[in-house]
Amino acid sequence: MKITAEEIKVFLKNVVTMIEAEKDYLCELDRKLGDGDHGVTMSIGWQAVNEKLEGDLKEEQDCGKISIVTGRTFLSAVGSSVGPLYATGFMRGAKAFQGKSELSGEDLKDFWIAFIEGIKERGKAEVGDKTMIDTLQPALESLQSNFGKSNDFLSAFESVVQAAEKGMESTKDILSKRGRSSRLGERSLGTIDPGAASSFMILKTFLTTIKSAQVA
Amino acid sequence: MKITAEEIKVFLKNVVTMIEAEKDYLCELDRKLGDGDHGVTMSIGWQAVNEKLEGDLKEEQDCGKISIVTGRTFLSAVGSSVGPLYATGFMRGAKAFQGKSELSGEDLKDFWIAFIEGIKERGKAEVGDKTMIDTLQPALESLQSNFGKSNDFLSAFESVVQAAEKGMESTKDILSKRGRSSRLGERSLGTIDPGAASSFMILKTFLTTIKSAQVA
Amino acid sequence: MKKLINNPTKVVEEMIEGYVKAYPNHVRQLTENERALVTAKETREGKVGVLIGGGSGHEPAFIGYVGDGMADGVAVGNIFASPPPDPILEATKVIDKGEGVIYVYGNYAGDVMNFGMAAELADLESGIRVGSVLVTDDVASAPKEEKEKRRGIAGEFFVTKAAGAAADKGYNLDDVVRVAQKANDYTRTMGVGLTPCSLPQTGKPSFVLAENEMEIGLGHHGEPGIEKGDLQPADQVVDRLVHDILTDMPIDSGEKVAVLVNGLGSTTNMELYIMFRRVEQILSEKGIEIHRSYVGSYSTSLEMGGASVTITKLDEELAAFIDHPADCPMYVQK
Amino acid sequence: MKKLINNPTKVVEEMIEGYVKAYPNHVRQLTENERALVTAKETREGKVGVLIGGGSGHEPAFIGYVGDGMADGVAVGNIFASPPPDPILEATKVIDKGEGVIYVYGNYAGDVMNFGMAAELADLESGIRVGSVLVTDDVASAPKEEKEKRRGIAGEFFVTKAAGAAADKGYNLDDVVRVAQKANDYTRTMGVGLTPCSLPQTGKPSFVLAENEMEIGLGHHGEPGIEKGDLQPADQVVDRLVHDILTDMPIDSGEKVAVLVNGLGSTTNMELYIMFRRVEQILSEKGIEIHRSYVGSYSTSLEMGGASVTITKLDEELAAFIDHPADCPMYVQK
Ligand SMILES: Nc1ncnc2c1ncn2[C@@H]1O[C@H](COP(=O)(O)OP(=O)(O)O)[C@@H](O)[C@H]1O
Ligand SMILES: Nc1ncnc2c1ncn2[C@@H]1O[C@H](COP(=O)(O)OP(=O)(O)O)[C@@H](O)[C@H]1O
Ligand SMILES: [Mg+2]
Ligand SMILES: [Mg+2]
Ligand SMILES: [Mg+2]
Ligand SMILES: [Mg+2]
Repeated sequence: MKITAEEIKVFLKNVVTMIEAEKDYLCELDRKLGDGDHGVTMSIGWQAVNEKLEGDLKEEQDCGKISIVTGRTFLSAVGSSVGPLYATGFMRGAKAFQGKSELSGEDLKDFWIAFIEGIKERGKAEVGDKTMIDTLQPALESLQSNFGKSNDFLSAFESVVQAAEKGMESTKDILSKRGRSSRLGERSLGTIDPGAASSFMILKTFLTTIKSAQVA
Repeated sequence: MKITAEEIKVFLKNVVTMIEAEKDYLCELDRKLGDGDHGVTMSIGWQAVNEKLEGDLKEEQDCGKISIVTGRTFLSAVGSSVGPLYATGFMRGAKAFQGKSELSGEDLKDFWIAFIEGIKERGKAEVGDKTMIDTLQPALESLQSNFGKSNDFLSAFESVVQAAEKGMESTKDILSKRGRSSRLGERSLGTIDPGAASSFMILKTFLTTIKSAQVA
Repeated sequence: MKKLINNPTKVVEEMIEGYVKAYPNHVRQLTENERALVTAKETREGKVGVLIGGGSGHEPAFIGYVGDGMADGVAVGNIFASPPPDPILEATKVIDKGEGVIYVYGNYAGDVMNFGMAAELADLESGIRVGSVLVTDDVASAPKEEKEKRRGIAGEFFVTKAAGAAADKGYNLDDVVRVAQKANDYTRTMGVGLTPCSLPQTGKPSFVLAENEMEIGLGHHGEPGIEKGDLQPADQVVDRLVHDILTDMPIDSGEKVAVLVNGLGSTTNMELYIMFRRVEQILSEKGIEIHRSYVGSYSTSLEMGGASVTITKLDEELAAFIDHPADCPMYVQK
Repeated sequence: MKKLINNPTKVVEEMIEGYVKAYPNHVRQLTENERALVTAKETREGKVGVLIGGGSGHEPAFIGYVGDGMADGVAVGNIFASPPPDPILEATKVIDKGEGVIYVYGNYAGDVMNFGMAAELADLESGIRVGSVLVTDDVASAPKEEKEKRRGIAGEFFVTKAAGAAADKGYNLDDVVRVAQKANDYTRTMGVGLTPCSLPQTGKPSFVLAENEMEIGLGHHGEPGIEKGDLQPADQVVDRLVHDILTDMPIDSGEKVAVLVNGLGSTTNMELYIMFRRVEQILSEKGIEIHRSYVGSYSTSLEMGGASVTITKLDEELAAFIDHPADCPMYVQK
């Protein structure tokens, strides 16, 4: 499989659209667990990315640059917890894309592994802390084992998204420990962690984007 | 007719009880026109008078002293607009009672005339300003003309209360001009002025008190 | 409405108790009357005393403005009710240093009568000269031809500041009165209300506005205003408020002003700064120079939502007094 | 909830614009980054820079505390969101006078990451030494054994004050960090929430409490607390808050403390004074000496209803720093 720079930009555009649609839901989750702003934060960040996509990045064909600019732009626009996390993801992932205008399955695998490892390093959260790591760590493990077996990125990523979804769902049963939602009580039980949800949605958007790129 | 110092104290006690019962209604009127505290203010003032009635005034037989203490106590407890107004009423009225433990119809008439004149002087409001003067001025005029004719205080005071009630009702149709409710708009139309209501209630309580004193 | 209080009938007593305990180096409660507070430090002989006061529920006004460069004493009424003459009189006696006392208070029927009675008594009983300046800054509360009937609201801060600074500089009573009167004559305020407050004793909202409504000219105690309408963007609201002020008191390009954007209680500083931003745009467009700005909750109406804009025209004398330092528990200026 | 704003996505920009226009003699916005403010007056060579910051919506924190004796710069995030590294870094570069910069901020995942990245960049790009003190005063946010996980709330005022005073007195970076860390170690806060706030962009209440409910330990951004229950009288609420503080950090009779009773936004000064009254009663009964008191809305959560009590233990060094004068737009102390 081959993914072009334009398709990466379509992916980012799709995230922009998806986040606008899910903004209220993400805020709702964060109101239950934290300070209620996760949807707002994601929206501000992705709108800023959108401006870049329509501006500086319009002609850009270097996938590495696209990913770096996405990370930097997101971070400068939002700060917050997810700013450094997602920004680190895109900036670390960029190494796998550097200088490339077309990406192989291997590149994509390397990108997502670096993306997730970067977030883990930045946030130092562990599985069970009720954060996006509960979505991303199973995704990482699934990617490593499935891509290794098949070398078929698309089918491997189908499993990744399934694992991510299971991980996201698992946060319902965990007490909050990190971020502005970290606290003592048990009231966090029953609600999905907002970052676990948004990171799942990003992975899922990537899957649907490359699927329709394949079809086209 | 003869009214004793004890009966004056019963009157004051009856005002205390009446105000507690009408407190919410008086606040409600003041919320529509002013700052919503008229019932609270009256209650604070009359509760303070009540303490005196159960304390310093318990054995007091000088109706003048009773009236002065009532006025001073009310004023010290509340301030507000009605503090100086009602206090001046009781303190000016006291002159008609000075040194007396039993009061004639003449004394009562002099008391109420001085009471109302005192309030007029203190507040400098005029009929039509949408204040208690709209209740008190017709009461004053009725008292002067009816007591003059009949020399029967009780029947004269029946007319006084009727005139007061009509005066009170008339405030519904007037725009606010004085006090914390003074303003431009027309929203004050349709609501009785709280001070016009409380002053009517005091006059009415006086009537029912002397009536039952007559019967007893 | 939920309140962190103990007993609705004791809120003023307990508030004063807490306040005095919090700032023992600044204020002192008089033994003669617990509703009278004066500066902890004795003021100097010959200084004109500055006395302020009014109903409670406007904190930091009025108790917060006792201190160097501002008031020497304050008389504290029940919520939204003028204090009676007693605490006014007792505070007057303590802060008089032989040169008389100025009363600065808002033009409300109750305050006029109670402060008026106290002034008479101060003269009769103790031979203390009292001058009075009634604050009438609320443009919405009466038309221009009846300016003397207007209510006093947030602008009282500037009138108190002018009086306090003049007294601190050693002006005599007539001059302190003249300065305070000038400050009042040069001051206009227009406000907007969004959400009601409730008296602790009734718990009932002081007025009702729909979820998208605002009311222009709403009084500082919830008195009805001059116009209800849909909530507008902050800039439009400010445009309206400033327009009404400048129509009532035209200010020429090149003139200096002090500005106060005041929150009524539950309006955030964020909103007040956003409002100030617009005030500044309008004034600088007109070439009016903002000499000093105050943004915050300087005079509240319990937890009411809303804000007001106050503009005071400054001549050289007033400008110096606005810049005069002050050291009060709730307001310090270097 | 009704707000006096123009555009929900522009509130922070417009707030900063208004704020800087209101206090041009105090603060200056950096051209390098509009979310970075520094003191208008250049600070002196060799002075350790003090940088604060965090999400917006807590005004007067944090922008209000830039000035003499407090912070030299502030980085301003979106509402309830840490600022990104850029404004932190730009402010750091401007306030560094060769002796390094201390970052004082609340212990939230976002702030830790963003300030952490900025500190790294300051070192890498400009060779500026950065020390960091994370404020962890909120007793309710984690058990004692995990104190380092606690959130920072109103007590940050005292930590900033200690750092600001130490830097002003010429302490070097290590000592400023030591003093600020000690202030944090000696500071505890417990809060109670009554009514929610809402983000301008969502308009939705941050939490839901019934008309007679309160929540102990509710976070400064509406994060769930540790206990919901019927609203209690103020004295009982304060008893609970102070009890939890003193259990967590025992204070001996004869020791000195500073106290802050902080309102979260729509809670009136009247209620705060009533609460302070009880704090004072409890402490003086235990023989604990209140060295200085602060009562007011020092760190808010938009228009949230509720309050917190902060107690900082003072040794001689900290007591002197609490008494140190300050001159910021929203906080002046003589
Ligand atoms: N240390 C961390 N590691 C990984 N994810 C984290 C960490 N801290 C917070 N998060 C994620 O960030 C999300 C919250 O993001 P957001 O609401 O935008 O920021 P904030 O918490 O600053 O308000 C959480 O739901 C969680 O998934
Ligand atoms: N100058 C005045 N003369 C006569 N009555 C007045 C005057 N000013 C106010 N009042 C009366 O006082 C009433 C309001 O009393 P209250 O609510 O207790 O005081 P406040 O207006 O200070 O809140 C008004 O309804 C009006 O009848
Ligand atoms: Mg959040
Ligand atoms: Mg009233
Ligand atoms: Mg009143
Ligand atoms: Mg946040």
